[in-house]
Amino acid sequence: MKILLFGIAKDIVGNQSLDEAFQAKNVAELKQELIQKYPEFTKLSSLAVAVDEEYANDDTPISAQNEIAIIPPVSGG
Amino acid sequence: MKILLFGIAKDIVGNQSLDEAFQAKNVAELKQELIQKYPEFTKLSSLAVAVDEEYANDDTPISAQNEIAIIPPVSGG
Amino acid sequence: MEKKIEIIEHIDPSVIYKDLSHPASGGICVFIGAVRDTTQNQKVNSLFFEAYEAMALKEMEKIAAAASKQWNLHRLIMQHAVGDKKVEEPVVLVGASSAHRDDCFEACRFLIDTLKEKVPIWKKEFFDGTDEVWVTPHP
Amino acid sequence: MEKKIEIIEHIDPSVIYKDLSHPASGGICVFIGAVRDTTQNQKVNSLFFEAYEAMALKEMEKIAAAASKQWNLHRLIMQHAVGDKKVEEPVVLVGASSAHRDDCFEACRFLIDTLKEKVPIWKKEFFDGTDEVWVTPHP
Repeated sequence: MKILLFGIAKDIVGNQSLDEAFQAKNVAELKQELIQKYPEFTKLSSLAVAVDEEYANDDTPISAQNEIAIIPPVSGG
Repeated sequence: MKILLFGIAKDIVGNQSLDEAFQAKNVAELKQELIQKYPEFTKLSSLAVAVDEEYANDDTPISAQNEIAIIPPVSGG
Repeated sequence: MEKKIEIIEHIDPSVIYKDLSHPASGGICVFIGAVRDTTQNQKVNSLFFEAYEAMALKEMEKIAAAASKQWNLHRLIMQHAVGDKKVEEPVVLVGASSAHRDDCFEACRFLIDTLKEKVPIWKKEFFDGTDEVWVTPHP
Repeated sequence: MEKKIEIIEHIDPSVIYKDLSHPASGGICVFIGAVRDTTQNQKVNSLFFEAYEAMALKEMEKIAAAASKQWNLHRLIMQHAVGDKKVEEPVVLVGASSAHRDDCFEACRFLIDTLKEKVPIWKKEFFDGTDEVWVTPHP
């Protein structure tokens, strides 16, 4: 499962994307796995996940076919 | 006493300024005289007078030394 | 606060950024009023604007002073055009820059609202056919 | 409603009038966000903006659609810059035109507020010295 990383998420992981094997079947599980591997994510004021370029809910299912991105707090403008 | 006219006030009087002898000693009296001579002024939703380029109150004194202007409802912008 | 206050023949909206940007400003808000093609269901051909220029500039200065007292602004602009203006031409431009966006938005709205209420400028509307009417605001 | 929605290298505020004017519009309201020289009492040298571009454009389209549903707009613009930006450079530009000024003012404020809340774009601040920090909004 490939996961795109942006902003501070890129710094936390030390890469532009994650290409590891995740067991997660939905967004909530993905966040849990991510925090387990990179505890620094707990320091962010929020952590969203986009599935196929849309904000996803915790129960949104995910698979290797989706485009998945970690969305740390946005700060445009 | 010379009185500057703008907008619809110019059309009512048929001139850019009034150069007649007014008896008025203050703004209220000037408005009265003006309405007597040009009753169409009563049709306006408001009628203000500027003395020396400032909005004047009804009791503001006026004389031939002042720059006096009739300010019909403004409609800039 | 720097300010630019003018009664002019032609308003040039292409220079607003140069006129309003400031190293300490994170936000710039601008309002431009233009001639629209219809008013109360009548087709408008053009507008004519007349100003009592000396007094109009004084009133605009007062409005700018009031805005700079109420909000934390770095730069401010108020321009009003005079003469004949065709559909889509700009007739009024107001704007302000500030550190945060609340200030410039609120100031910008205040500038245009107060200008329309206080500044001695008059608009005549020319309609299709031969009608021409001095605009007097409805209560 | 016509709209222009872009993630671009450089924002050019000199063309906003051309981008927003419309024969039926009496009002145009524009907000421009720029790099300011100070944040929380620290001297800022520059900002760097990164976007999740495909998703950012989708979110901006949604915001534009919501604005055009809520207000009566003729034209709308949303632009965000990416890359390195120096002090006083524009980084975001939003605006709308409408028959009456209430609509374009309210829409313009909604566009920038919602963009800042929803659009996946991230800003890194470079301070005097060597500090650099990804900005994360304070609760």
